[in-house]
Amino acid sequence: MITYLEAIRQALQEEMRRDPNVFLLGEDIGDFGGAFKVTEGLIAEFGADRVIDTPISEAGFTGMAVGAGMMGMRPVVEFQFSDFMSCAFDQITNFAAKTHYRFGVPVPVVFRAPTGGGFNGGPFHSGCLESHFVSTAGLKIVAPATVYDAKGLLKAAIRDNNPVLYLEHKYLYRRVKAELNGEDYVVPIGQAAVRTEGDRLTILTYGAMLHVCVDALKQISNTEGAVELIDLRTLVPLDKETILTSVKKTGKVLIVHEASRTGGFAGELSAIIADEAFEYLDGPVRRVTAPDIPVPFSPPLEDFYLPNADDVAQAVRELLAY
Amino acid sequence: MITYLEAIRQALQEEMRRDPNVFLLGEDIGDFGGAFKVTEGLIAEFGADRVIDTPISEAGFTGMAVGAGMMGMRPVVEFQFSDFMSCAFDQITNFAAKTHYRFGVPVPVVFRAPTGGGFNGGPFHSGCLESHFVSTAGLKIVAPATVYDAKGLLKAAIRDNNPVLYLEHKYLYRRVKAELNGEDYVVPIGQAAVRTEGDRLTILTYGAMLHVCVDALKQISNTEGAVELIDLRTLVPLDKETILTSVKKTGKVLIVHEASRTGGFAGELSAIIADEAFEYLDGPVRRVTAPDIPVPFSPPLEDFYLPNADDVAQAVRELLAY
Amino acid sequence: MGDTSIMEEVGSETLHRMLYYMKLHRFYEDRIEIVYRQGKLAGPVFLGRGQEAVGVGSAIQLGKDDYIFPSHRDLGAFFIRGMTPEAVSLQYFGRRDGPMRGRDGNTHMGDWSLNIGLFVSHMADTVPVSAGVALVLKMRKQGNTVLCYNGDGATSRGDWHEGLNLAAVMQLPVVFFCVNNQYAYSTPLHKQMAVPTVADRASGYGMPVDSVDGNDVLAVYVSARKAIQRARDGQGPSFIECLTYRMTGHGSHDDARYVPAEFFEEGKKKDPILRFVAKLKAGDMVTDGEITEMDARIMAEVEDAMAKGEAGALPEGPEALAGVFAD
Amino acid sequence: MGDTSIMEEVGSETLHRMLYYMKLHRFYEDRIEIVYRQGKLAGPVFLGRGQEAVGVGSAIQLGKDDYIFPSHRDLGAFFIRGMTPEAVSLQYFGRRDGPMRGRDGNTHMGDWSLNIGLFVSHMADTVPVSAGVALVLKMRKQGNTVLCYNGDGATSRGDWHEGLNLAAVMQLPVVFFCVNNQYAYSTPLHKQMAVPTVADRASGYGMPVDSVDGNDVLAVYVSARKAIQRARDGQGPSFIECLTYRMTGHGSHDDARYVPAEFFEEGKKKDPILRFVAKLKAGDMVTDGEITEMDARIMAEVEDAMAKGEAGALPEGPEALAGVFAD
Ligand SMILES: Cc1ncc(C[n+]2csc(CCOP(=O)(O)OP(=O)(O)O)c2C)c(N)n1
Ligand SMILES: Cc1ncc(C[n+]2csc(CCOP(=O)(O)OP(=O)(O)O)c2C)c(N)n1
Ligand SMILES: [Mg+2]
Ligand SMILES: [Mg+2]
Repeated sequence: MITYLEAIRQALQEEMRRDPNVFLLGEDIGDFGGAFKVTEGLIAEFGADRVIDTPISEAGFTGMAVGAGMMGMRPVVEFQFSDFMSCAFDQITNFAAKTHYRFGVPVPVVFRAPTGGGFNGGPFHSGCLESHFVSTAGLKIVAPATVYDAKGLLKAAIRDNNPVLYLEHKYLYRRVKAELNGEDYVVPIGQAAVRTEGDRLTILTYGAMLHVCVDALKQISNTEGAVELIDLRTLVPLDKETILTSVKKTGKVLIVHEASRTGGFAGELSAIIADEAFEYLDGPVRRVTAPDIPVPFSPPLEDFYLPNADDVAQAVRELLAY
Repeated sequence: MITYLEAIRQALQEEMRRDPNVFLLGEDIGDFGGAFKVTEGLIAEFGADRVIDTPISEAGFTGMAVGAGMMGMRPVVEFQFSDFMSCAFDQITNFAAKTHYRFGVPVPVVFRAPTGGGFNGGPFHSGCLESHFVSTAGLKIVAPATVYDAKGLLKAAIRDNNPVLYLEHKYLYRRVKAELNGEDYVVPIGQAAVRTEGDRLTILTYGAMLHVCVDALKQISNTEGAVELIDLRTLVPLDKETILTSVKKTGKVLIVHEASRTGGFAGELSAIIADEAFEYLDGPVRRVTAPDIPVPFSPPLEDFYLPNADDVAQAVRELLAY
Repeated sequence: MGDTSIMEEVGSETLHRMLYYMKLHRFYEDRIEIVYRQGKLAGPVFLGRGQEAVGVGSAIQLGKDDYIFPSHRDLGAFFIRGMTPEAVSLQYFGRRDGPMRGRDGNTHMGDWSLNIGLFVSHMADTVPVSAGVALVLKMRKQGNTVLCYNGDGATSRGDWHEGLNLAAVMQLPVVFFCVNNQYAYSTPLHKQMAVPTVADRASGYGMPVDSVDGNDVLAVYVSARKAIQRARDGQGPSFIECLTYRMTGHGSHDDARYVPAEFFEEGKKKDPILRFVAKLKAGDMVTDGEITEMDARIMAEVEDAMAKGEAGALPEGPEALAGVFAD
Repeated sequence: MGDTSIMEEVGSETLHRMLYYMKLHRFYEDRIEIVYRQGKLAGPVFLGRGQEAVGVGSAIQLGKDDYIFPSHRDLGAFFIRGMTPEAVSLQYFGRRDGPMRGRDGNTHMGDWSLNIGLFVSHMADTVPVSAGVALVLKMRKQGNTVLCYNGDGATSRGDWHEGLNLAAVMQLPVVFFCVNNQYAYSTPLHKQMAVPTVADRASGYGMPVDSVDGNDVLAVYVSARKAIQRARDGQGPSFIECLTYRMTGHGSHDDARYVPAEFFEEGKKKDPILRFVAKLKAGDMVTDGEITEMDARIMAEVEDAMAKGEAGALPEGPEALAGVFAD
């Protein structure tokens, strides 16, 4: 059994072995192995030329990764916390994302963004920054929820010829485990996974919230086969087909994400559904999300902030009863 | 008759006269009067201490404005183009927006963001950056479409005790004109305006697209009293009441914005409507937006990119016929 | 200037206060680390152990209407400005009545009623913000100043550059300190920059730059005094690098095994508190009895603060919703 | 080193090429400005008039596998790398077959097949990106280099700081040029920084810094040669400030009335092309006949380029949709 975190490390290691163009860049990722120890041991195998410690210069090393990517390398950038991507916002949205469109030159860079709350990290270490980035044309965004996907999506991201924002959820690092037989596989970017099938309600979610949804469904009795739980896995480009097929079948939708509500990705999902599946809807499109506040530190506040299984179960019950 | 641009200048001038705490900060805003000449003449009246030219340091002068705001001043920051806010993304989202929540100290700063396309400015001078910012708790966002609102919303923004992102649309600067009798008024933040009343379709829009919608409606005959055209004016905090009241009356919604589609503000509007007005909907919630690409430079490309009256008229016709 | 003459100028009352705050800083952190290890705290702990001279030697000179923006390791400076040990404990324990009301943790705090600016995680973000505060002080011709502290690591960030430059070009009354503890998390100085000192890096902005032994509180005091005076006199910003030793991991979760043993040995030899005590004694500025008494008093204060911090009420979940916007 | 001996070293063929590219830069821009004033261009025009020596004196020395990231005023460097005047015109006219296929305008262009990096509006963004390119050159031990050009204004941005520092700490083969034309849009140097030269500002990074007369193409050549050699030899980055004069408004829409007349007079006196011609003549490196011939040839090339640019096909609207993502 390996953890989600180990799956990320495995993907890095295997891709670095497979392709000499893959290298890592970030703060404290070398001998120290990174703030979360994701890159532990990699410098021993690949050397300091391929596991590069940087100063605290998010804009700078992001720009460097873009330049290296244009040269045909496949840099994987580790942000120590996804929150610090805000310091590289310009380089990500203007240089990384727009270069292929303007210039025709691929920028195959992966941005590893340790995401999300649940460990009392407070307002600057717990963010779900995808809300700020989904509108960036040219940037792919993936968000693995399982050990299998953590590995397979990272491999796909590394092999992709575009900048990919890889949202690895810190809460899952050591909390989810699975058997991986060491095989080399990718989880294709742009494909959602139907985790449980059902015909009365579709839940759309991603990242750590998948597990919250699974817990929620356990709370609800007598709903065998009612709920179709879809793990989006990729936010951009979105697997609209899987979503719409499900919604057309069930007629009801609940969207669950950890990011705060206003301007969150649920909006985009809702808009697609309210347009393209309108005729199939049998109930309101509901959202369970964090409220519109920064992520607070103190345990009771953060517990209140984070969407939990009760919130989801409650919404599921309401929608099923609708 | 004064222009939209002059209305902005009037608001600055009147507020600077009224309140010695108001001052301006930005690139080339002093003797030069700003890239668009919005601040022309203000340095002559208020001096270089209140109309401060800065180096090219968006993060730096944004941070300075935050510090000054914490001291009880009311700085108004001019970004030369809204696109360059991306360089100050961290200071805006983390320092300006989160300080009151964490610390209880108001940060009354206005960020003037010359927004939008329509003049062949290309990918870095034509952006609608609100999509990146709507998810930022603690940041208000306003987007005037008329001369009257340009003045009244800027005054409201300056007097507001929070950071306010003021999206002034460059395309409107010299294209819309109106009589203002020099009176001192504010347009309250958080109130939408119903521009035309109707009972069969609600259009939600803001900024330059209001005028595109008006043009579109002129194209369509025999629809007197059919379309309710709502100018949101404020994106955050949103006037949900006006929106929902209208949608509940009309049962159909078209959302029009210039920003590209995925992750745009239409998503948030759609989500609210598909949840809270679901039972009243008689048709799909449609979006007319720019496509998911950077803003291209060449005239035929940009023309194609920007939503126009034909696009809107077409969508209106379809929805009315639905 | 010799230590003796400095000490005479400073005077025994201030010297005692300096010693008191350095010790309070040290003792408080020793204690909070234990509390952390007991598993009583939800979040991490960042210590300034070994770095106490920097915040204390500088902030001690401020008047009521001056401002500070401390880094995450300048607890002594918080205390000097009037934040109580109890308040800090309430903060660490995430209590409702802490300075951030549980909304933020550890040294991510401030108290504007005490003119203590708030710390944002993103390194160096306080640099331009401090410049903005200084701009207002300049506008108001108050003759006041802002002290802004950042680590060596923070100086690699763009905001540091932009902030220093803005302060210089606008001649603002602010003093920028680099608390150069020679590490940014696990990254030693030579992997952060290609110059031997942060002072070298700061020399390109057009403000006076000084580099002092940050473990010598009197050296910090003297350098800061000059810079503060310049600021008060309208002569613009200054930069002071204080070379010091982080005698701990990055946070209390970090065993710092990447730090060579010699580093800790050297830091220990240069312990700022021991050195200061030795100087005070050499100058007959303090007696053993006074020290014993001071230690006991601080111990009691710290114990009391921990107890009160722990006893404080947690906020209730829904309180989280209030106050995103100011009225 | 005296001009004569430099010219001998460089040799007449290269000297003639330098003159040719400086003139091509100048003539092209004189012409495109007219086209702009005729209302034929959709977007703005940014000129490097008076600054031709910087890009030409440096880029002329590059080999095929070296890279450049020019600023928006370094048109001569684009030409040297092989971008044709026709391609530039197609770009200005927003044509489908221009280097950016109409997706971006004016000097916001590049051509990776010619190792010309692309310009992003956000000032200084190319600084870390160039460092990234240099990192790969270093990894590949190619002995190649990157020349990265930015204005004085760009040096106030955080990305400039971060990029320079990263290049220095990683010892990357890149040469950073500051095309110091003493203005950022309307803002003169002294309102941008509190030091007299950008070289002062660049001195804090641990790389060699030089400051040259940017209107003297031989001075630029010599300084760049040294820096390029260092880069090729694995000795890391360098910084070169080239002091020059922007003999135009910020863009062709700007009448630059904020620039004092003396500035333009001085810039005129120091015109880099006239000075170079004088030197070449003094050294018997060029004849009047050769110059007349060269001018005529360039005029014809420019005319041809304008005609072809204008004649090029515009893209069709829906073409805008393709290529957001690479396959
Ligand atoms: C922009 C940014 N990137 C990364 C981090 C994570 N981080 C927190 S503290 C730290 C090291 C800071 O080093 P330094 O500035 O020297 O301060 P010190 O901790 O040594 O006092 C890092 C990398 C951060 N807070 N901000
Ligand atoms: C981050 C950013 N802010 C503002 C601008 C708008 N702008 C374009 S060019 C320019 C002046 C640039 O000055 P400098 O770097 O000296 O280059 P020059 O134009 O003088 O060659 C400004 C402010 C920009 N492009 N990028
Ligand atoms: Mg440090
Ligand atoms: Mg310039």
